[in-house]
This record gives sequence, C-alpha cells and structure tokens, in this order.
Amino acid sequence: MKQYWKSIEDLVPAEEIEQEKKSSMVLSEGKESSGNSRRDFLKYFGFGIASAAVLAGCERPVKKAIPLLIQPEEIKPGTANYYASAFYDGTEMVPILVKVRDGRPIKIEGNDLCELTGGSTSARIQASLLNLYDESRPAQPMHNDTAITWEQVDADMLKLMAEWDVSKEFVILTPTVLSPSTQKLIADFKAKYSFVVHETFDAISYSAIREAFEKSYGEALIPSYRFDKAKLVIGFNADFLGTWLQPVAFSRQYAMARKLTGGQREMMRHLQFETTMSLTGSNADERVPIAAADEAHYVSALYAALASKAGVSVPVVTIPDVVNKIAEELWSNKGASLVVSGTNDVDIQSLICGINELLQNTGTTVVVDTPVHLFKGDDKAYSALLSRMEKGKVGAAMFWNTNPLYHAPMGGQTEKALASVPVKIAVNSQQTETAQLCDYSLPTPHFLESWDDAVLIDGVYSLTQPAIRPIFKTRQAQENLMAWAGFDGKYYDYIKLYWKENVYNMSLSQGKQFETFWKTSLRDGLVVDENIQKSKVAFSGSDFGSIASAYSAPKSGNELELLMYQNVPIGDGTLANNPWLQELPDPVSRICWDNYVAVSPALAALRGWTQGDLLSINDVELPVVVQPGQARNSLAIALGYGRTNAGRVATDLGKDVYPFVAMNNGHRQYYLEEVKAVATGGTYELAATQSHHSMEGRALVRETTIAEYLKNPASGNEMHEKFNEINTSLYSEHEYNGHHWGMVIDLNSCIGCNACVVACSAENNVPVVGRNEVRRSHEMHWLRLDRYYAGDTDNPEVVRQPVMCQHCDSAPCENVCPVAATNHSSEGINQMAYNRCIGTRYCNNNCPYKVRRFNWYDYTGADTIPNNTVDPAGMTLDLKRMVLNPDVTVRAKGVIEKCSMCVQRIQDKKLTAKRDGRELEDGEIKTACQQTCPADAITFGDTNDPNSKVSKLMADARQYGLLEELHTLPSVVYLSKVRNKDKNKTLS
Amino acid sequence: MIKTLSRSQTSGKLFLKFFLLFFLLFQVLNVGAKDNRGKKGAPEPDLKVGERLYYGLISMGEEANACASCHTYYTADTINWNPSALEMAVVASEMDLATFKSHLLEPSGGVREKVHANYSLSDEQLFHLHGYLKELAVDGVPEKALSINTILIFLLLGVAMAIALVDLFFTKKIPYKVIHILIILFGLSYQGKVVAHQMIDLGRSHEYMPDQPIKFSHQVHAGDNKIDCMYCHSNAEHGKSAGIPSAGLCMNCHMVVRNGTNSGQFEIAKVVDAYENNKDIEWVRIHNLPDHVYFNHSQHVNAGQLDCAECHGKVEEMHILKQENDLSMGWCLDCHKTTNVNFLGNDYYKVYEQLHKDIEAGVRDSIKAADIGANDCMKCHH
Amino acid sequence: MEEKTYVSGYFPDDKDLIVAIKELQEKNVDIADVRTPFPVHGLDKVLKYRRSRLPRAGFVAGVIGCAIGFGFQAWVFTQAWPLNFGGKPFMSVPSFIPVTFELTVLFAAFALVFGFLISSKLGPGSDNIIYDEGVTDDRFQILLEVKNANGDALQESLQSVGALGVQLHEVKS
Amino acid sequence: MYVSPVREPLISGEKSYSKVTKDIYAPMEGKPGKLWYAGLTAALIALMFGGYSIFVTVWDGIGTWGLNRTIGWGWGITNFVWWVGIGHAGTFISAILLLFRQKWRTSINRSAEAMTIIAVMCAGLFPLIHMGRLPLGFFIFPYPNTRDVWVNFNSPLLWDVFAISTYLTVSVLFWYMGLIPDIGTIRDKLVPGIKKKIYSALSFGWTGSARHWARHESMSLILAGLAAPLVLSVHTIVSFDFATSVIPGWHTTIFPPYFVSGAVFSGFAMVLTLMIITRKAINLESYITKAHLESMNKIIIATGSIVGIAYITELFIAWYSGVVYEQYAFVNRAFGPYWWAYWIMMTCNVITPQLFWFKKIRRSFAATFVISIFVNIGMWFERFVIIVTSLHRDFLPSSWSMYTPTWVEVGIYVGTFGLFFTLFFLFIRFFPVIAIAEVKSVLKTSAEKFIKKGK
Repeated sequence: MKQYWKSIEDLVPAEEIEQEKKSSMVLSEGKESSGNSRRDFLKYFGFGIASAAVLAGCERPVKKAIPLLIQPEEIKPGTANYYASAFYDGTEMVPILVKVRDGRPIKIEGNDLCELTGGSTSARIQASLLNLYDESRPAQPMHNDTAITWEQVDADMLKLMAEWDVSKEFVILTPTVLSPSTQKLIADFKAKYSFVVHETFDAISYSAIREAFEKSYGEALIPSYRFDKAKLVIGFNADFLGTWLQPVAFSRQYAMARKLTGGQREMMRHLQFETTMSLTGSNADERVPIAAADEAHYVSALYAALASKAGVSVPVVTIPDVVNKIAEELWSNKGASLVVSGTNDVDIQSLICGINELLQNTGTTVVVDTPVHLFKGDDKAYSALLSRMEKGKVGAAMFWNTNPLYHAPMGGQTEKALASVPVKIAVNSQQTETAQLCDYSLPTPHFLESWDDAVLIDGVYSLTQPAIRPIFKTRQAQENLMAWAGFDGKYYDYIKLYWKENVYNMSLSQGKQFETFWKTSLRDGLVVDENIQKSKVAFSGSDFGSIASAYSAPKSGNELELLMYQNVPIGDGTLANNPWLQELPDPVSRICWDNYVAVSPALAALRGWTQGDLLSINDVELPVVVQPGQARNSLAIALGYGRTNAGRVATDLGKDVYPFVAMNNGHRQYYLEEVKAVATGGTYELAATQSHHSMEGRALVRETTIAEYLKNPASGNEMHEKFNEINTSLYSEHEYNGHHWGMVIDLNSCIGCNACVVACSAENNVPVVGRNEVRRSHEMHWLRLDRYYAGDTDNPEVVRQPVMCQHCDSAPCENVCPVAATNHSSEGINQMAYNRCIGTRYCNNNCPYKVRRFNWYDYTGADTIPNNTVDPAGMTLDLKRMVLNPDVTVRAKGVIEKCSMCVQRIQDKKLTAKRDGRELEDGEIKTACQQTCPADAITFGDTNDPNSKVSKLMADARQYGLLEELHTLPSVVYLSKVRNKDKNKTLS
Repeated sequence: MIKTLSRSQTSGKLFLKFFLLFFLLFQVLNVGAKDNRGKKGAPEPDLKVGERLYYGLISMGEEANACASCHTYYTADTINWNPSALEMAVVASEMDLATFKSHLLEPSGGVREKVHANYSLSDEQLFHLHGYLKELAVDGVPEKALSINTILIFLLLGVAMAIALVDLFFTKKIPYKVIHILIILFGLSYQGKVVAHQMIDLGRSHEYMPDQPIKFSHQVHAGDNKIDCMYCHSNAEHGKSAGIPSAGLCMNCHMVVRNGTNSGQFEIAKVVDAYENNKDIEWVRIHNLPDHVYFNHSQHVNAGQLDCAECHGKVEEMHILKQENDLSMGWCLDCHKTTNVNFLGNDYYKVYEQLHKDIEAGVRDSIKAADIGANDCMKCHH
Repeated sequence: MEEKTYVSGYFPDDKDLIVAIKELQEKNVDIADVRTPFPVHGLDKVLKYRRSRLPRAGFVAGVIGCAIGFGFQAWVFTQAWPLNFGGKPFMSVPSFIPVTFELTVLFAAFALVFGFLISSKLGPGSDNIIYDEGVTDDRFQILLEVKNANGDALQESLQSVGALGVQLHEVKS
Repeated sequence: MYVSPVREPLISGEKSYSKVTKDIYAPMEGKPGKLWYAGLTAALIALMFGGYSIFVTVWDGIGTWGLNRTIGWGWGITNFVWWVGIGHAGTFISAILLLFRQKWRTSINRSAEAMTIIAVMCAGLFPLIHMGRLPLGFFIFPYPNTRDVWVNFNSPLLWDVFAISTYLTVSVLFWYMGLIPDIGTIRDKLVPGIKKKIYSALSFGWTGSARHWARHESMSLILAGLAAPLVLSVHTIVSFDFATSVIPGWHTTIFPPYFVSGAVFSGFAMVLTLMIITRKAINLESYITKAHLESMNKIIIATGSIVGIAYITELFIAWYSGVVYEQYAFVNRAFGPYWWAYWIMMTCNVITPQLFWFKKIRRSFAATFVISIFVNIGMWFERFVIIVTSLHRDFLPSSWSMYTPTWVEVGIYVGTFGLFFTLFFLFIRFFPVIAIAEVKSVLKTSAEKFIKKGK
C-alpha cells in the first residue's frame, strides 16, 4: 500500500523505529546497512516526530508519533532553521545558508552577508544539496573492496607511516585548498612526516593565468576581476557568466553594471569573441565567432592596435577590421574596461595582461592586490608528479577529493603513473574513477556534513559547518590526517584553535571575547577583516610585442578543430551524479542528459549533418547539434560527461572528452587543432526541451537598443500602450482586498544561468523525469528559460525569457477546469489544488504560456498503484526523498502542477508578520527563483502596495505582459531587453 | 450527559465482550488441539490451559476475578487503569516461575494485594499460565475481530432486492407489487446510506480513540491538575504542529510525582524508564490530516487566538483522548466562514484598506476569516 | 377477485377496422379497446379519445428542470462558495446556459417517458393480457367488454361488421 | 395521405403486414450464422485489446500515450469527438426527420439510433480514460460532499458531462420507447419459454392498444421536439471545448454550426457504411432501398458542403483577422508538419461528397459504401487537425512540439471499435433492426406493392 508523506512525521517505517529503539543516540559503528545509519541523524538532529504508516488492508493507517526524549530549545518540529556555511567544490567558493527542517537540510540559499555574491547562488550550488542524499556515495571505509572500520584504517596507516621508506614520497593530492586551517594541518602533518608532499590539482586548469601574471607581475596570482566597474567588457572564449572562475560573483557584477532600473541610465557594453555559443556569448551585445586556433591572433591584433594608440612598440600583426573598431572603443573607455580570456594559454593570458595594462585597467577592473585564492593547481607540477610516480618515487598517494584519472588522463600517462604507486588512498565524498584504482577508499562526508573554513580573498573568512550528522560512515579527510599524525581532538577543535590564534583579534571582534566572536562568526558564516594587509603587486612587464608577433596571421584553415568546454549544468563533471543537474537543460542548446558535438550551421549544411546524426570524432561517437553562432570549422563538446564510475545517475551518460585534453606549453589545453569527424550513419535522439528556436516574429521578448531607449524608454515596447487601449472586457475586474502578488522579470538583467530552475525544483519538489521522458517532452520544470535566436544563423542574436506560471487575473486555465481544481485566490494567485485535480489536462491545453506540467507517470512514488514508478534517477528512494520540502505536496501521477509563486513562502512570512502583529514588509517574501538569482532579475511583491519595489517596476516604460494582447492580465510582468549597441558601433 | 454516554458504551462493550468470549472459547479449543503435542521429556506448558485460566474459564478460587477482566487485551472505549494483558505478559515473561508465583499470589501493597488475595492456583496451573503469558509476550495480542454486521446486512439486502426484481419480472410469486417496490426502495435507501457513510468516512477518523503505549490521561493532567495546554504543547504557539512533549518535559513533574491518581506506579514508571534508558515512546497520533493538507497550529492558536477546545473538544474531560471533530474540509470552511478575525487588534491587517474603510463606514461590523482569503485553496493545499 | 369477460375479433386491414368501429358505434356498442400492430391514423379521433396530457407534463417538468438547473448553479457560484474563475463574475449567466438547457431537456424527457409508461400502465413486470398474438403482427383487434351477460350479442355484432376469429375471453383481474 | 406520384417506392417487392414482420424477424430466428459468430469474435478480440490498453493507461499513467507538455489531448479526444459526431445521426434521423415527416427514416431510424447509443457510449469512454486520475473521476459530478466543493460550471468539459449524459439518456429513452411495440411483436412470435418471458418483460407489457398508441405518438412527437435541439446542442457544446479556449485554431465562433453539420455528416456516413453491410447480411434489401440511399446521400452533400464552407471561412477569417497567431495556425495546418492530415481531411470531406451530385453515384450502393468510409476517415482527420495541429504550435514557439500516438492509444481506439461492433452484433441479433410498426404504418403509401392479406 501507499505511504506518502508530506511532513517529516510520516517518514520512517515502524520496523526501522523498532530497530532504532535498541540503538543508542550515537552512530553505532557495527551496523552494515546504510539505511540504518541514515535513521540516526534523524533522531540526533531534532527529529521531532516520526510516524509510521502501517496499513492493514484498507484500514486507516496507524500513525506513530515519537517525540524527542530531550528537546533542544532551538529545534522546533516543523520549523526550519538556517545555518550559515560555505560551498566549495574545487571551483567557486560561495557563502551559503542551509535550510534545515526537522533535521534534514532541504534547501541552500546564498548568504546575503556576502558582498561578492549578494546572497545569490548558481544552479550547481543549488543542486549540490542533492549530492548529500546520493545513495551511491561511498558509504564506509573500504580496503580492496572489503569493508573495514576506521580503527583498522588508522592502524594500517600508522603502520604504513611507521615503516615508511624515507626515500619515497607520500603524496597528498588536493584541489586548491582555500581553508587556512587545512593548510596549517597539512603543514603540521608534513612537519610530523617529512616525506609527505602536498600537491594541488584542479579539475579544470587555470594555471596559464597564474603563469602569465607571474611573468608580468612577478607573482603567480589570479586577480579579483570587477565587471561591475567596467563600461566595456571584451571576452575571448571566457564563459565568465557560466563557468569561468567565479561565475556567481561575475554574473552579479555583470548584471548590476547593465541594469537600467532605479534611475541607472548607463549600461556596460559587452563584446564577445568565441568559438562556440556560450552562455556569456549569448548575452553579449555583439559577438564575433572565431576559431579557437585564431584566438591568439585576435588577442595579438588587439594588443597591437592598442599599442599603437598607447604609443608603445607595435608588433607586426595584421589587424582585422573588427579589432580596430574594438580597440577604438576600448581606448575611449580606458581605465573602465576589461578584457578577459578563458583559454589556458600563457601567450594569450600574457597578452591579456598587457592589454589590460595598456588600458590602465589594473587597479580598477583587474585588482591584483586582492587576488583570489582559487585554482592554484599548477599543471607543470602535476606533470612532474606523474613522472615521479612513474619512476617509483611515490610510495603512497592520497587523492583527496581529486579525480586525476578522469580530469587529466593525459593520454594514459596518469593511469600508468598511478599503477606504479604501491599504496593509493581515495578520500572522496563522491564516487570517482580514480577511487576505482585505489587500495583504500576512505569516504569523506558531504560538505553539508563537514566542518571547514575558507579564505577566498585575504581578509574574507568563511566557515563551513555541518547541517546534519554524517549519513554514512564517513570521516573528514582532515581528521584522517589528525588521527595518523596523532593530533588530539576533532577537526572542529583544530579550526577553532586556528581561528583563535590567527583570525581573532580585538578590532575584528569589536572587543568581544573569542567565544562570542566564534559564535557570531558561525552564525554569520563569514567574517571580513578590512584591515588586513594587502599584498603589493606591481606590473613588471613582459615582452608582449614578441609574443604578439608570433601570431601575426590567423591560423585556422579548412580542417576541423575541436573545443572542449564546460557547460553550465555539469561544469567539470565533479557533481555529475546529480539528477537535478542532469535534468537541467543547457542554457544555450536546451539539451539535457547528454553531451553532443556542436557544429556550425554552415558546416552542417555542407556535410549534410542534422541534429542527432552520430559523428565519430577521433573515435568518440556523439550526436550532432547544429549550433547557430558557432565558428565555421569548429566543433565543440562539453566536458564532464562519460563518467565511468560516478554513481547511478551519471555513469555512462554522454562521452568523456577529457582524454583529448593534452599539455601544451606546460598547461592543459582544452582544444584540439585538428580532428577528424565522420558521420557513422547512425542517429541518436537527444533530450531537447526546446525544438523551435525562432520567435516567428512574435513580440514575445521585446527589445531595443540603448540609444533608442535613451530617446524613448518605451521603445521596442510601443505595442504595450496600444494593447492597453484596445483591451476591454465585458466583465468588471475582481477586487483584490489586501495583497495582490506580482512579479517583475527584467529581461535586461536575466543572463539565463538557470540557477532559478534548480532552486525552484528544490523548493517545490519538482520531479526528475529522466532522459527518455525529456525526449518525449515530459519535463516537469515549473520554470523554464526560453531561448530564441534572431537574425543570421552564423552569428545570431540571442534572447532569453524565463517563463513560469503568469498568474493571470483572467486566466484561461481556470475557466476550463471542470472540477474547480484551479482558480484564483483572493491574493491574485492562480492556485492549483493538486488533490482536487483529476487530470483532464484541459487547463494545460488552454494555457497560452504552456507552463502547466502534467504528471505523466508516477515519478514520485506518491501513486496508489504499486510498482509503476518511472524513476530513472532514484528520486523515489527513501534517502533521496529526504530532500523533499515538507511544506509542498508531493504530486501524484495524473495531476497537473505548476508554479505557485512559492505560496508556502508567502504563507510563512505572512504568518510571521501576523504573529508579530506587524505589517508585512516589502521584500520580506522572496520566491525561490528570486532568492537565488545572481542577476537580481526577478522581483516579487505586493502590487497593491504602491510603494513596493514591484509596483515601482511595473510603472517602468519597459514593462509588458507576455501575450498581453490576449488580455489574460498576467501578474508576471517583463521588462524589455536593451542591447548596448547602435548603428555607429556595430562591429560587422 | 457524559455519564449516559459512557453507560450506553458500556452496554455495547458488554455485548462485545460476550461475543468475544464466545468467539475466543471456540478459538481456544482449536488452538489447544494444535499446541498440545509437546515433546516428550521436558514438561511443556499447556497453552490452552494457560489461556483458559487467563480468561477465567477455569476457576482460580472463590470470588477470584479472571485475569482478563482487569488486565484487558485492549484499553480503548473505557479506561482501565490496570496494566494491559500484553504489558503483564512482558513483565511475566522476564520472571522465573517462582517470582511469578510470588508476584501473583502474594503481591505487596495497594489494590493489588486486595484483588489478588483470593487466588488459589496449583503450581501446575501457574506453570501453564506463565507459559501462556510468555507466549503472549512474543506473539502479541490477537487482532480485534472486525464487525461484519453492516456488510452482512448490505449483502443480504442486495440478495433480497435481486429476488424481488426477479419475482417482479419473471416468477411473479408475490401478488402485490407494492411488496417488491418496498423491498427495493428500502434496500436501495439503506445501501445508499451505508455507501454514503462509508464514503464520507473514507480517510476520516472521527472519534478515533486508539490505545496509547502509556495510559496518559488528559483528564488527570489538564482537568484535575489544570496544567495549561501550552505547557506541554508549547510548539502550537509558534510551529506547524502542536508537538508531543518530550519525555524530558514529563520528567519536570514526574521527577517527584511517581504515584498516579488512578494508575499507581505502573504507568509513570514507563515514562521514567524511557527517560532514563533512552527509549522512545511511540505515541499513536490521533489527529491526522491527509498529506496534501497544510495545517499550521500557530496560525490558529497564536495569530487566530483560537481556544484549543474549539477543535479538540473538552480534552480535560477525556481519560482516553479521542478525535472530537471529523476534521473534514467542510468543517474547516464552515469555521472560517463564521469566525471573526482580530482585525483591528493586529497591525498585519492594515493591508486590507478597503475592509477597514468598510468597518469605519459601518458597511461591515466584523471581518470573517473567509473574507480575507482563509478559504483560498492554496492556503492549505500547497 | 373480479372476473371480466371480453369478446374479441380482428380485421386484416386498418381500413376495415375503422369502418367496423364506425358501424359498431352506430349500433351503440361500447368498444373496450382496439389493438393494432401500428398506430392507425385517425383511430383516436374515431374512438373520440381526448388529447393526451403528456405534453403538459413534459412542459411542467421542463420548467422545473430549468429552474433547478439555473438555480443550483447560481446558488453554488454565489452562495455556497463563490470562487473566482478566470476573472469572471461569480454570477456568470452565459456559463450557466448549457447545463440549464440540458437539465430542462432531461427532466422533460423523463416526465414524458414515465408519464407515458405510468398512464398506460406499462413497464417491466406489467402483465397485460394479450388476447391475440397476431395483434402485433397484422391483426387489428376490437375488444368488447361483456356486461350483463350480453356476450353472444356482442359476438354477433362483431361478426356482423366483418370481424374474423371472434372469441370470448374470461379474465381475472 | 397525399403522396406525390413521382416519389419512388421506399419498400420494394410485394409486402403485406405479416410479410414485414416475418422479414424483419427472420435474422433473429434460429441459430446465428457463422459470419455473425466470426464478426462477434473479432469484435470481442478488439474489445479485449482495448481493455488491456485501458488497463495499461490507468496502471502506468497517461504517459503511455504520446501526449506531452504542449499537446495535452491527442487521439483520445479526437476519437471522443469523432464518436460523438457519429452518434448524431440516429437521433437526427429519428427526431428531426420525424418532425419533418420524412417517411424514409422508418427503415433506418432503429438501427441508426442503436448506432447512436453505442457510438455515444464509445465516445463517453474517452473523457473518462483520458483523465489522469480516473478513480477520482466522480469529482466531476456536483454531488454533495463533506468538502463543500462543487464543480466549475464555467468549464465546457463540465457542460460536456451534462450534454453527453443527457443526450445518452434521452437517446436511450427515445430508442427504447420506439422499441417497445417491436419487442412486443417479437414476444408474440416466440414460443412460450424463458426467452419469451424475457422479451415479455422487455416489452413492458405492450398490447398495441389504441390508447397506448395515441399516447405513444404524442410522447414520441414531443420527445422528438426535445431531442432535435438536444442533438444540435451536444455537438455545439463539444465544440465549446475548443471554441471557448484561447488557442489559435480553436478559438473560433463558427465552431457550433460547423461541428454540428460535421457530426451529422459523419453520422450519416457511418449509418450508410453499416446499413449497406447490414441489408446485405440479413437480407433487408427490400426495406433499405436506393430511395433511402439517395435521401441519405443528399443530406451528406448538404452537410459536407457546409463543412467545406466552414473550412474556407476559417481560412478567410484567420487571414482577415490580422492576428499573427491565427494566421500562423492555419498556414501551419496546411503546410506545417501535419500537412498530410489537413489534406486528407480536405480531400475526404470536401471533395469526395461532391461526387454525390451525380445521380448514378448517389444511387450506387458500392460507390456510397466507399465514399462513406472516406467521409469517416476525413472526419476523423478533421478532429485530429483541429486538436493536434492547433495545439502543437500555439503561442510560444519555445514550447512547440510534435505528437505521435503510441500503441496504447491506437489500442484503445481499436477497442472502441470492438465495443461498437460487439454491441451492434448483439443488437442485430436480439432486436429488430428495422422499426416494424413504423414500416407498417407507411407500408400502404410507400411500398412498391401492398398485399392486403399476406397469408
């Protein structure tokens, strides 16, 4: 019989409770099954009421309610607590808040105390929550496939250390360590064992930037980029809004610099040179497709063009017309421009340094004296490590959240090197390819179960604290080191001590004692020390001229080249075993669950390829996607797929192209200059969520240019006035006493990063349907980002539009539901009572926005009929169901669902105000999509309140309703897009 | 009022007991036949005899009550402060025969001493009884027999109607068609009533009154001792669920109070045991809403300033807690339509400008919950 | 129990029947019933049956159905639980027309059919006596009730107007 | 009654009242033929396949159908509208033609009405099984409940519930009241036994009394008067499902008349298909004659032409409206990915019936049979075009998608054919296919040669 639950009370079956009665509050080591240990944390962490449904025939279920024996004061059943923490997966570091409800972390929000991110997150950060409940995480320490205890591990290691041959190295391979405590711990560990060597390895290499800065500034650093200070940004294959360096922070800066609300009249201009259409490129005001092989030439040309303006020695480089124009523009924005490149090539990065220096951007948009501590991995050091391994100089290697076998196979060299290391230890929270070759697997907890700290920029400290007790028998890697070195205490104590000794000072704590300071720091999640000493870095120069003259002419010919890029959902592939991310469509191609070969329309037409044709690219078979805007002879494939050991979801999804990544000039190079592409004759059906890419001349996304906008703010949106005039109704409109909720989406701010989509899925228990269902257009996302191309297919303009339920005041869907399951609330919300819905799908047919989603199958296990789930990603497993938001009904098979404007959040905040006996404040209620948006593109509020932010935005001249000519009176309103270009500045 | 109610319930209970006894007698005979074939050698307790003793079918002495009359199988309907059969069995199974005997025949203290005084049991009988209790402790209490009367009547009426129909059209044995029609009309209306009631009760648990692991009496706590509801269910003020107090909270009083008004030490000892030995107490939830309903106590108790009794009834008069209202959607809606909102006393409601004007103008004299959207679907279904 | 006696005779054609009836009426013979295989045009006028009241019953029922249909919808939308559907007013009369119409027709149809069955005492289990099974085939039968033991006279008069198979039937009712 | 001498006889051959009874009773006598068994078996197999498909739908979910986020209705509702349309002929023939005193209806009205009822039953199946939560389908009825929730009387789907159930009820009443005298005839033909008892009960004790006939006639006339607007209302309301929506291609004011004429068009075609087979199979050639054929085909030309005009009007209005969405929707119908469906519809519905202008064709059983099947195919595609082609590309191009049915949907459609023919085979076996009494009443005026005494 069915057992579905909405609140935590119903979660745990009686048998388990029975077993649990016998176990103590502490996790017992002896238990084998992960299911049992899962229960423990529930009890420990304020598991308020557990109840069991025991159904006998059709009798009423007996529900058990088990209170805590001793109830901690801060934990109230059914009330969520927020804990400040920090997300860091080896790429970006973002301070977060973890929403914990009845002992379960159920949502991640950005920490709005952080200036850099302003409380926003990305799709991957939102989704990382689900990795916590990943059933394929390594669950306990293993030695050669046999389970062992942590005591045995420690005994083995102590023996190993005691009997160590000092001529050999014990290598600890980590991603860039942001944690000062961990750095100190490793140093201490090295001090204890002299043979220990710590190496840094990043999944994606940025080592060329560091080397370029070392050459030009004398220090290997990555500066703080300030997109918000720039008036003109030129990107060369840098997907800084999607994947490059710090996308959340950059997206925020980018959007702030381009906003036209709140009286801002100026807008940053962004031009992008790139090979394939990236998220960033699709947002650019103008975009130039270039072959990856020609990037160095274009950068050199730009350097040369600027050098001639700056009056320094001009290298001999043929300067394309477009570069001259850009140089002109850049020159006029001297000191307020920014040029970046995403290519891991020292020459290019050096020239970029030179260009920014010529433009006097250093100090304003390129801040070198507050470098970010990300991506410290050095590819040269990695190569050296591999050769040391091969030579047998490494006695043991510990792969601490690193997966070099997957991320840098180096043509088999890595595998060979690993084979010659006698003892290999995998220390991961996720399954990895490298771990398969390891003798020991010592799983670490998920970051939501861990203690840690981090310093992203000197003086900005963050803390990571556990929001849940470890679900599996895991132990933090730091505690491994402490145990093996014989240090006392837990890692928590170590961090605290470090903070006491190194972070804490009187001015920072405003005269408070350390314990108080520690508690406030934990509460806030981050501490900023303004008075920290900044490093002094000065430009020392480099011979840019001779670098540039090496690329005097374009290189690309008629051969096909291949670019490997990170896409927005999957990134480097570390978090690949995540159903939310796999189901998230790529913001550009809107394809999910696979990678593919992007080819240019011209090439596709020439070779007769169409979407889905299988190509063999140097023996890797992948389907074709015709990507408008792609450079003509370039192919592009996303990294992060083709995992062979990642867990249930990601294993064998797509194809792995990391093997194509080779060292060039001592840095990993993410493109191949020449590849063979042959159609195999086979086809493959991709899971695409959008199959039609043109707006068909309909005024869906309305846009204008900045010049036009400044003349007439309503330009491009003239029809709004006209529709308002002609739209009349037979009926008088309903009155909305009190609130009328509304939303404004600024299309000019939205960059299409899709973070909102995952946030919405997490908040609203949106089911994951899997590849096959997406192929059949059965995806369930409540919120989608429509993407349309306009103009020339070789270099189209791209527009995006987030579309969710528009909550129309005269909603076509409401009229047609025969059972009144959907109607209008007294607060203007188009409400949907799932339990009343009988699934005629009439509302969906009659919705002009097609935002209603039907539960085609039993995706959630909430159906009455047994054994009929369609659950390719294991989302109905008890463990993964813990991520469900107890305040939102889990929808059964056969009902329609859709965006509710996060009504549970509205209700919650209203109730808080009522209980406090005060008026609800504007901005107090935030929808999940709004809260996570790095671009602040979404504003939610009460349109009945003339002073609310949303009301003010609705008075903007750019305001219009989607399909407003239908007179559906949507409560969601869009602000038209403005492009920063005009005829005088057009590049081509 | 309450007395008459309980009396009628008692008589119903009496009937049920007779029925049960009869039924069990039959069962006992059967069970005995099966379980009698013990191994030779080591003496095996005769479970049949043990069970008969427990039910008092074999005399245990003059004026000696059957075990089952005090230590009942089920506690619901009327409160019985004595330990239940299962609890007795668990205690007994942990004793050896001698201790069992001394506990049974020579108890010390209180009511037990008086009641148990008249028992005279042979050692053999004790052995059987002990054996039965041990078995019971393992197997648990047999399931309650379901009432089949309604189903039977329903089916019989169906047959009668079918016969009437056949006779009406074909056999024509009964000369007066009125009889056919009456049978069919009565049958249809009765069946309709049964079906309607069953459908209404589907997923409902009006008057639900399950056994609890501890015979906790709200009458004793909230009634006699006038403990405020919010003392134990403090979460109702600020949370979604009212919460069940932790054993730790119980111990605030029961550190001292170890002797119950009605139950002696036995029931309170369970709380103490749970608290001291880290055991969970598995209360049975009484007020259950379907999963698709969101209900927030603090909305009603704190913001709405409702009295607990409006939904939960006179809990202070209930030894065994039962569900007072059917918690149906119609019940919720009706209350929302008639309950006044503290409109002028809470600043939150300032947002309803028009309604405030209406009140000032005298167009309205009060604002009901439904007037400000309490009956919107998504207030409870999200 | 009462006993009745009837005399029956049949004609092979409807025209013969009507002629015969008229002749019998001239002879002042009361015709108890006429049974025909199909509705003979003009027979009801010859037999001087008054117009059926069924249409009136149908009309009244239709009016009731209409009122119930409209009234119920209006009550649900304005009194029971006024819900805002797509911004329409609660009392959205055009929306009520289809259901009102259907209920009108349904009520009227039921009234007509049941009115017909009840007034004709037809229905499942109805045990009307069939005097001649040919009546539903090709015989046009006249039934005369025997009162005051005039059976023979009636038989004769029937035969005299050309009826075939004249018979006497004793019926218990 | 005056009969135009030019009118050709409706009933051929020498007939007496008794001969009529005998002829029509003949197929019910004795054991059914092998063909009947074979047909019934085939129908039952199709029905079982349909039943299995429905089981799969309910068990696994509507996901087993080819529908998706954009196209919420596909074959299911196409079939629903198609069957409802077919279900229009019977009541149209018996009600409207009765009011117009068309004598030729007497030979075909009985089986046409039966067909109507069965078709409406088949149609009624689809709105039920296309629900995502069939077990909760009772929510659609406004019954008093403890939730205090009623239904949404604004919803055309709810109007459908009332329209279809009223139509089915009234059609059944009308059909059965007409059947009573004929069941009486059968009853009197049978030798005493259980079968006779059953027919006796089914005949409601019919005696053929002149009083009863008088009331019967009065009732039939009023019922016909009620059924006539009802027939028109049913497809009007079905068309409201589309016409009241906002989807381009659906939101069309001409839908009611267009749907009703389309329904009569397809219903007549289906009646013809069935009658042409039936008259051959059970030797009713002399009752269903070329005269009937011609009259029916004339109505087909009329309704088919109305449908054709409606198609053209739609196109014109789409262009004339100046609304981009409307214009695109119609261009997409003709030249989009589902162009073939549109042109099948156009060919079968607009061009083929025009062949009936030729007297030879409209009096040919073979030609009529072929064309009637074409019309039915065309009318199925009309609904497919309206539903799927309009939905698959509506307002936002981002959501456009394609629809392909799965075997489950096809299976259910096949299953409704199974149901249809199972019931139809049972009908022709156990009930008179032609209204005996009504034929007798027009025998004198419409038969080729009337024999006063058959025996």
